Amino acid sequence: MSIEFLVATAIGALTAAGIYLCLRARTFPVVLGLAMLSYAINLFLFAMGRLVVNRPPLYAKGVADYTDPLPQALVLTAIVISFGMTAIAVVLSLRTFLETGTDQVDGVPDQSEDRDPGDRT
Amino acid sequence: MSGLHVIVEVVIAALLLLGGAFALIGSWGLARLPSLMSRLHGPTKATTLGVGSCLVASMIYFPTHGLAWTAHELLITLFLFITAPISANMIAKAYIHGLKTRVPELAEQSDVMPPVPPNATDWATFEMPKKDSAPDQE
Amino acid sequence: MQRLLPHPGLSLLLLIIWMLMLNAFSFGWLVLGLALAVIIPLFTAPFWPDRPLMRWGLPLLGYVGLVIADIVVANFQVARLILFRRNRDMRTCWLIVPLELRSAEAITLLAGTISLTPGTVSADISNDGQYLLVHALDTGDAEGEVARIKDRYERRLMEIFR
Amino acid sequence: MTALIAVPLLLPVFAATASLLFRRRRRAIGAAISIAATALLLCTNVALVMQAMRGEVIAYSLGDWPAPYGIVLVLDRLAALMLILTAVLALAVIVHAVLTGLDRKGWHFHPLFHFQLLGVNGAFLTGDLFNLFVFFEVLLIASYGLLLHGQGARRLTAGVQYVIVNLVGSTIFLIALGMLYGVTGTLNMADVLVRAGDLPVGDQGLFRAAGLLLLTVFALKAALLPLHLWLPRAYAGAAPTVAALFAIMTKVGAYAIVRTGPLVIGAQAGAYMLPAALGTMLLGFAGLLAARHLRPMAAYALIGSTATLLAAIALFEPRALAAGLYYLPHTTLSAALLFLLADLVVRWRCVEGDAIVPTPEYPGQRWLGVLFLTAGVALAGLPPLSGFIGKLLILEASLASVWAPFIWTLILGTSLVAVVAFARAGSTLFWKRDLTPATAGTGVRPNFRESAPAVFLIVCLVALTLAAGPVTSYMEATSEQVFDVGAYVKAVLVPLEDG
Amino acid sequence: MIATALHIALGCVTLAVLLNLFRLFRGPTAPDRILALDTMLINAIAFIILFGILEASTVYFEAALLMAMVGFVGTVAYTKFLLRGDIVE
Amino acid sequence: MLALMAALPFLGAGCLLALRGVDRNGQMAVALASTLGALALLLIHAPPVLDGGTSAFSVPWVPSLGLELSFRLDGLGLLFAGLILGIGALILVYARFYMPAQEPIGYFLSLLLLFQGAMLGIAVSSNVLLLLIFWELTSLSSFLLIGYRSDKADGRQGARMALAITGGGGVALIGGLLLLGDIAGSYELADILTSGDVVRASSLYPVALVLILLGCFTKSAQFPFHFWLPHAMAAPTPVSAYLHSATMVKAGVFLLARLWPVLSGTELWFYLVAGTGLLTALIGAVIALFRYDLKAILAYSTISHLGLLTMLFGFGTPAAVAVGVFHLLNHAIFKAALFMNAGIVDHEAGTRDVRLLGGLAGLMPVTATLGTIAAASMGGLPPLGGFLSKEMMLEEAVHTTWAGWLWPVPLVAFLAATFSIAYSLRFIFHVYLSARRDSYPAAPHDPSLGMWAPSAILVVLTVLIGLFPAPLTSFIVVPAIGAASGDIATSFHPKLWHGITPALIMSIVAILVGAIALWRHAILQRLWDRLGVPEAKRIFDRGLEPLVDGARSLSGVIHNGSLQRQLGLLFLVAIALGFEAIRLGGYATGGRETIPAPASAVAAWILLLAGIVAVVKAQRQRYLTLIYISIIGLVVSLAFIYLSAPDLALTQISVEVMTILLLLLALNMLPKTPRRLSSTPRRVRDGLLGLAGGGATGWAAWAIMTRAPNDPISSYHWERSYAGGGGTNVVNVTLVDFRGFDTFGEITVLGIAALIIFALLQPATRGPSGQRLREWVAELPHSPERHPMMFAVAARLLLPLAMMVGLYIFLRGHNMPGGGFIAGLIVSIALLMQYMASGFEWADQRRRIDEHSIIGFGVITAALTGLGSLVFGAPLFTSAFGYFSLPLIGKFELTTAMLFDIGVATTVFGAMMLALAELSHIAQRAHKEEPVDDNPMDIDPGRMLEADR
Ligand code: NA
Ligand code: NA
Repeated sequence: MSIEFLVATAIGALTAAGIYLCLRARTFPVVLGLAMLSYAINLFLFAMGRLVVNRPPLYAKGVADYTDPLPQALVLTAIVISFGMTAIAVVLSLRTFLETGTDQVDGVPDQSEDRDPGDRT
Repeated sequence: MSGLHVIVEVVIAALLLLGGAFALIGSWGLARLPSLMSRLHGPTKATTLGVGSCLVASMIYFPTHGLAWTAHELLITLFLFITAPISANMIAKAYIHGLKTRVPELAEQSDVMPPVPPNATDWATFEMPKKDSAPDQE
Repeated sequence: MQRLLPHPGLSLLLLIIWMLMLNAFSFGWLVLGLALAVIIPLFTAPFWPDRPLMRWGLPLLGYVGLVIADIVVANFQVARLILFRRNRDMRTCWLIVPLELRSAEAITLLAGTISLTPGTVSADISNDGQYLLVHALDTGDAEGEVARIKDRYERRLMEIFR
Repeated sequence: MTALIAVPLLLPVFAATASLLFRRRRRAIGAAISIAATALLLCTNVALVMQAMRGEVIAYSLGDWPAPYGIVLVLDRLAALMLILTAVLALAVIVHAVLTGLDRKGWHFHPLFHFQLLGVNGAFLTGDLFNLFVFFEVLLIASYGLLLHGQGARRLTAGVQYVIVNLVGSTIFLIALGMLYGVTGTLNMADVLVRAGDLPVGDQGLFRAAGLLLLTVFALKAALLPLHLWLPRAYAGAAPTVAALFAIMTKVGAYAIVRTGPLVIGAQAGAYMLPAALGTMLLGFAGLLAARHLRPMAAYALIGSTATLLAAIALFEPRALAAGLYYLPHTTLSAALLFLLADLVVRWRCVEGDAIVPTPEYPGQRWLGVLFLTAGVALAGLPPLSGFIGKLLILEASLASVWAPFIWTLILGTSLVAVVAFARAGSTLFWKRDLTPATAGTGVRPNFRESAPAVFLIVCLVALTLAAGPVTSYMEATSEQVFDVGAYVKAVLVPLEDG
Repeated sequence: MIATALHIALGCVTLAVLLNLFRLFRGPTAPDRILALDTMLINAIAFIILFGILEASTVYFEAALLMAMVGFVGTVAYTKFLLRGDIVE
Repeated sequence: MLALMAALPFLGAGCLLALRGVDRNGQMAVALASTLGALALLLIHAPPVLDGGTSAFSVPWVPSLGLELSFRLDGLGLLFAGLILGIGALILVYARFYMPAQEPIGYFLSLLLLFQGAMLGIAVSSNVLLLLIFWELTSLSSFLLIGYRSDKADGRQGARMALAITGGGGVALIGGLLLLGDIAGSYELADILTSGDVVRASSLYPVALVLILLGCFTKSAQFPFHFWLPHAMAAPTPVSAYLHSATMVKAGVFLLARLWPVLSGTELWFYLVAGTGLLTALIGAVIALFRYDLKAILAYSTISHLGLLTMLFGFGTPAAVAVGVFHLLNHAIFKAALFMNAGIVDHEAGTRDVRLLGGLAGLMPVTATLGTIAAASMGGLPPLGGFLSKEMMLEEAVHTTWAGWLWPVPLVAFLAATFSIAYSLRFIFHVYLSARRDSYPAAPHDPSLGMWAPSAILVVLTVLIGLFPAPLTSFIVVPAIGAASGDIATSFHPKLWHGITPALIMSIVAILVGAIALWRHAILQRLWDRLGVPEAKRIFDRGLEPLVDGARSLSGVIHNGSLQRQLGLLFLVAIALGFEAIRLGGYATGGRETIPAPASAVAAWILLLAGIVAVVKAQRQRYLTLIYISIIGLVVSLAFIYLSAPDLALTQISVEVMTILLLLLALNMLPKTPRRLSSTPRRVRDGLLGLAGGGATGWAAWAIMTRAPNDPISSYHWERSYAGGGGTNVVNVTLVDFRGFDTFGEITVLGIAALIIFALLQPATRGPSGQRLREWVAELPHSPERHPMMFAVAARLLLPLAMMVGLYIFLRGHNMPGGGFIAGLIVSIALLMQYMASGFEWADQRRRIDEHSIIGFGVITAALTGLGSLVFGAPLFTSAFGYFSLPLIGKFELTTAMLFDIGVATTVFGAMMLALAELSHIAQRAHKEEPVDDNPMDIDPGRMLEADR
C-alpha cells in the first residue's frame, strides 16, 4: 500500500460522502456534506503538488528537493475561503430555520422532506 | 562514543518506550474499564504522562544530536498539564448531569449517583445556590 | 508600577516561555519578549479580576516537584490497575473532600492536582464552594484517601495561597 | 503601464470600507460615498476602454513578479467592455437602491455592493486562473449578502439554495484548477495554453477533463441548461434591485467561457454548449410565458436572453462571437431594466405585490406602462431597440453553422413567444382595471424620481442602438482579439531576463 | 537503539489511537465519546512528537502545541453543549 | 430630405407628447403640420420619380450587418407614401372631431403619427432590414392604437391578437428577408431587385418565399390569418379607417409588389399567392354579407379586397400588377371614406348595428349621399373608381388558367365580385334607404363640417377617378406599375367603356345576382346562421391557451425549485463531462514511484474512513456527527504534518475547532434529531451518484499523483523566496508576496462573511424568528451551572499564554510555519475560551473594540500595503524588505509583507469575533429558565466568603 493510494482513496471517500450528504433534504447534513467536500478538495489540491515526506517548503541554501509550496498556498487560501463559506451556510440555515420553522433545504413544511417540493401536487 | 552519550541514548530510548507504553495503557484503560468515571482515570494520567515523557525525550534528543534545542515541548507539556484536569472535570460534570437527568442511553451505566454533600447543599452541576441566599446581589 | 505590571508573576512566566520558545537567543528578541511580557498582561488583566495573593518561590516549587513526583509514581499504580485488576474487583467510589481553601484559583489547583495524581478524579464542587466531589478508581478506605488529599496537597496550598 | 488598470479593484475596496465605517450614524454620507465611487468607477472604466481601443493587450504584473509566476492583470477589449458594462449597470442599481431606500432595509448594503463590484471587476481583469477563483468567491459571497438583504422567509429560503449550489460549484472549480496545475504545472491562462501544446499524449485526457469541469462551473454561473434551475428562485427571491445587479453575474459566467474558451477549455466545448443553450432558450421563454409574477418573469427573461447569447458564443467563431458580444450588453441592461420596473410596480401600486393581476388604477401607472413596453420591446428583440439588431447579427452569423435551422427556429420562435408573453403581462398590468372597490387601497403619490435609473438604462439601450455601427466594429475587433491567442500570450508572458 | 524505541513507541501510539476509536464508536454515553476523542488528540500529539524525533525536525511542534490548545477548547465545547446546550453564554 | 420626410411624423409625435397645455386644435395643428410637411417634402421629390427615375438617400448605420439608413423613392413608394400622407392628413382632421370632446387627444394623435412614420418608412426604405424595423413598428403602433380603449376587454384582446398574428408574421419575415439578403448578397433593395434570377434559382428560395409570404399574408389579413382584422375594429374608427383599411393592411400587399420582380414568376409563387388571394377574396366577401356591425362588414370587405389584390400580384403578369396597383389606390380611397362614414353613423345615431339602423337618408342626407356613393364604388358600380379596377381585375382573372383549367379563377373571382356587390348594396339599403325607424339609440343628424369634409373629399375623388381615370391617375400609377413590375413599358389604359367584354358581362350578372341576394337577404341570413361558421377568436384562443398551459406545465415540472435536483444535475454533469473528456483525450498511467505506507499511516487511513462512515450513518444524532467529524479533521491535519505541510496543518487545526464551535452554536437552536430521513430509493440513488463522483475524484488524484510534475512554476518561487521575498517559509512568502493578491481577496471574503453573518443575525430577534426565539425550549435538560469555576480559572491562565503563542506564530510566520492568518485564529480562540468560560456579557464588557472597525482596519491595512508600493514607483502589491540593526537590539528584518500579514491577522480576528458575538447574541435572546447574572464564575468561594462576612 502506498501513501498515494491512501490519499487518493481518502479523497474519493470524502467526496462520495460529501456528495451524498449534500443531496440530503435538510440543511444540517448538507452543511456537513459541504464540510466533507472541502476536506476532499483541500487534500486534492494539496496532492496536486505530489506527495513528499518531511520536506517542508522552508528554503535553505542548496536544498534541492522540497515539497511544491504553491499548492500549499492555494490550499491555505481555499481552507480560509471555504471556512468563511461554511460559516455563512451554517448561520444562514440557522436563521432560515428560525424564520420558517423548518430546516428543509427547499423551505417546504416537514411532512414531505424526502420529496422534491415540485412533486407535491 | 562517549559513555555520557551512551547514557543519553539509553535515557532517551527508555523515555520513548515509557511514553509509548503509557499512552497505550491509558487508551487500553479507556477501552476496557466498565464505566465512564473509571475510564476517566486512564487518559487523564497515563496518556498525559506518556506524552510528557515523549516530550522530555525529544527535549533531550535534539540538543544531544546536534540539532537546535527548542522548548516547545515544555510549553506543550505545560498546556497539557493545565488542560487535562479541566477536561476531565468538564467531562465528569457532563456525565453526572447525564446520570441525573436520566438520558436513556445511560440505561446500562454502572456508576452510582454521587452522594449529596453535607449541610443542605448540592453539587454545582445539579443546582445553583438559591437566589435569596446567593451572595452576588451587590 | 501596579498599573504597569498588573501581574508580575504572569509577566515573568510569559518572559520565560518567550525565551524558551525561541530557538536562538538574541538581545532583540529579549527586548521584544520584555515588551510582550508587559503588554499582554495589561491587555488580559481585566479578564482576571481579584486575584488571590500568592507566595512565589520555594513552597510553590516544592509543591510542583511533589506533584510531578506523585504523578510519575502513581501512574505506575494506575497502570497496574488497568492492566491486571479485573473490573469487578475494582473498588471505585465517590469521595467528598471538605475544603478549607477559599480562593477559586487555589481550589482549582487542588482539584487539578487530584485529577493528575492517580486513582482520583475531581468531578465537581458543591454549590456553596465548600466540598469537592472526587471519584476514586480503587480505594480501600474513603476517609483515609480524603485525609491524604487534605494533608498532602491542601495543606501545602494553604501555605502558598494566603 | 500605469496602475490605472487596478483602479476598478481598489476603488470598490475603499468605497466598501468607507461606507462600512459610516454604517450607523450619517448613513447619508455612506450612500453619497457609495454613489460617488460608482460614478468614479464609470469614468475610470471609460478611460480603460479608451486604452483598450488602442488594440494591444495590456498586462500588469502585481507584486512585480513576472507572469506566470505572479498574478497578472490583463486589460484587453473584452475586459474593458465587461468593466464598463458593469459600471453602467452598477450606477443605475445603486442610484435606484438609494432612491428607493433599499440600502436602509438592512445592514451593510453599500459595503456588500462594492465588494460585489470588486469581485466582478477582478474576475474580468485577472489573467490567473486561481485568482479568477478567488474573485469568483468574492463576488459570490458578496452576492449572498446582497441576495439576503432585507431577508424574510422567502428570501432566506432562496438564499439557502443559492449559497449551497454555488458552494458546490466552487468545489468543482477547485478540482478543475487542481487538475490543471497538476498536469500543466501552472495557473496562468496564457501559460496553460503554451504548456498545453507540448503535453504528453497520456495527459491530454486529464487536461481536457479539467477544461470541461471549468466549463461546468462557468455554465452554472451563466445558468445554462441543466444548470439553470437555481436561478429563477434565487433572482425572484432577491430584492428586485439586487436582482437587477445580478444580471451581470450570468455574464461573468459567459465572459469566463469566452476568455478561457480559446486559452484553456478549447473550442470543442461548443459542441456541448450549443444544444444546452438552445434548450435553455426554450425553457427560459417557456418560463417567461408561464410566469404569474413579474420578478420570475424577469428572471426567465434573463435566462432566455442569456441563453441566446451563449448560443452565439458556443459557435466559437469570430463573427458569431462579435454578434453575441453586441447582444451581451443589451440583454444585461434590458433584463436589469425589467427587474427595476418590477420593483417600481411593487412600490407604486401598493397592492398585489408583483403579481401579474389587474389592480385599481394608481398614479404613475401609465408611466410605468410606457417603461414596461420599452423593456418588453427590448427583451423580445423588437425594433427599434438594440435587441433587434443583436438578434439580426446572431442570426446572420449563425447561418453558416450546421445548427442554423435550430438556432433560427428557436431565436425567431422565442421572440414571438416573448412578444405574446409581454403583451399579455402588459395588458393585464397596465390596461386591465380591477374595478372591485375592495382592493382599492392604493393612491400614495409615487416619487417619479425613482424611475430615473430605469430611464437611464433605456437611454443606454437607445444609445447602444444608435451607435450600433461603431459598437459592432468594436465588438468585431474584440472577438478577433479574443481568438488571437498568440498576441495574448505574447503580451502576458514577458520573457524572463534570467530564464 | 533510539530508532527501534521510536518505532515501538510509534506502534504503541498507533494501537492506542485505534483503541480510542473503538471507545469513540462504542460510547455508550456522549461523554465517553468526548473522552475518547480527547484522548485520541493527546495520542496524536504524542505521534507528532515521535514523528518529529524520527525525522529529526522541530517544525511540527507548533502543530502539536496548537493541537493541545485547540483540543482542550473542543472538549470543553462538547461538554458545555451537553451541560448547557449553549456553549457561549 | 427623404430621411427628414420619414422622420417628420416621429418628430410630430414627439412634440405632441412633449407639449403640455395645448388644446385639441393646437394638437391637431401640430399633427397636421408634420404630416403636411412630410407631404410637401414628398411632392418636392415627386417630379423626377414621376419621370420614372428614383431618388435615394443613404447613411451607414450598422455596416457589419449591412443595415443602412437608406431610403429610396420610386413610383411605387411615391404612390404608397402619397396614400399614407394624404389620407393621413384627412384622418387627423376627422379624428379631431370624432374623438369625444372631453378627452385629450394628444396621446392618440401622437400614436397615429408614430404609425404614420412607420408606414412611411416601409414605403421609402430601400434596405430590407430597415424595412423590417419599420414593419415591426407598425405592428407595435397598431397594437397600441387597437388597445387605445384599454378599459374594454375586446380592445385589449383585439390588440393582443393583432400583435400576436402580425408580430408572428413579422418574425417569419425577419427570417425570410435575412435569407433573401443572404442569397442576393446584399440587403439593399436596389441590389436585391436586380438579382431575381439568382434568388429564384437558389435552393433556399422556397424557404425564403414562404417566410416572406407569411409576413405579408398576416399583415394583409389573408386567409387563414384574416381573423385578427375584425377584432382590430375595437379601435376608434379613425384608426380603423387609417390602419385597417387604407394603409397598414396594405403593407403586406405593398411588400408583395415591392419584391414582385424578385420573387414572382414561379409556380410556387403563383399557386401560393394567387390561391390565397382568391380564397380570401371569396371568404371575406361572403362573411361580410352576414355581419350586423357596420365596421365588421367593412372589415370583411377589406379582407376580401385585400384578397383580390393579393390574387392580382399572384398572377405574376405585369398587366395584373398594373391592375393591382390601380385597385390598391381605389380601394384605399373608397374604403377610408366608408369607415369615416360608418364612424359618423356610429357617432350620431349611437349604434353601428344595421338591425337598429335604416332610413337615415332623410335624417342625415349628406352622410347618406357620401356613404351611398362610396359603397357603390366598393361594390364596383359604374361610373366609379371601384368599377374600373374591378372590371380590369375580372378581365385579368378571365385570362388566368389554374393548373390547366380555364374556369376556376374566373368563377371564384366572379363569386367574390357578386358577394361584394351584395354587401355593398346591403350597406346602402339597410343603413340609409330602407324605411325610417321611429326610434334610434341617439337622434341622428348630419355632423359638423369638420367631420364629413374629409370623407367628402375622398368620395369626390373616387367619382372623378371613375369619370376621368387616365388623366387623374396614370401620371402616378404608371410609374408605380413600372417600379413594381420592373418594366416601364407596361401599358395602363383605364377606360369606362371597353366595349362588350367577358368582364362586363360578368359584372352585369354579378349586379343582378347581388340585388337578388339582398332582396332575399333574410333567408340567406337564416341559412348562414344555421351554418354556424366557427368564431375566429375562439380558434385563436384555442391555439394560444394550450401554448400558455404547455409552457406552464413544462416550466412547472422542470423549475420546481428543488435544490436536490439542481445539485444532483450539477454533480451528474461534472462527472459525465469528466468521463467524456478522458474518453476523448485518452489516458496513460504515470511513472512516478510511490511512497510505501507505514502502519501508522494505514491506521490513520482507517481512522478517516471510519470517521466518514460514522458521520454519514449518524444522521439521526446530529450531535454525534459533530464529534465524529473531528476525527476527520484530526486525520487530515496529521496527513498535512506527515506530508510536510506544517502551515496547512496549523491552519487546518485552528479552522477545524472554529468550525466545530460554529456548528455547535447553531445546532443548539436547530433540531437535534430529524423526524424522518429520505426514502430508500432516493438514498440509493444519491449513494450511487456519490460513489461515481468519489471514484472519479479519487482516480483523478491518483492519476496525477503518480505522474511526474510538469516543471511547476513554483520552482521559481522556491528560488526567489529568500532572495526576492525575504522569507524562508516559501508558503508564507507565496501567500503574502508572490500571490498576495489572492490572500487579499481571501481575507476580504472572510470579512464579508462576518458582515453577512452580522447582517443576518442582527434582525433575527424580530418578526417570526424573534417569536420562535422567545418561545424556544431546550430539547435536552440543562444543568443550571453556566460558568464552571475550574474552567473559568484555567481560561484566565491560558489567555495570556495563548496570546503569547499567537504573537510568536505571527512573528516567525515569514520564515517558519505560521503567519498572520493562523495567529489571528489563535488569538481569537484564546479570547473565545474566555467567552465560553465567563460568559459573553462579562467578557465582552472587557473588550471594547468594535469588530466592524477591526475588519475594516484589517482590509484597509492590507490594501494600503499593496497600494504603498506605488509610492515607490513599483507595481501594486510589490513587497519590500530590509535588514536593519540597532545598538543593543542587533540585526532584525522588517518587511512590508509583515504589514500585509498584520492586515490579514486583524481581519481574521475581527471576523471571528463578530461572527461569534452575533451567534451568542442570538442565544441570549432565546428563552432561558433562570435569569442571567454577569458573574465570571457561578461558584466563587472567595466571593461567597466575603458575602458571608
Ligand atoms: Na491565505
Ligand atoms: Na498565513
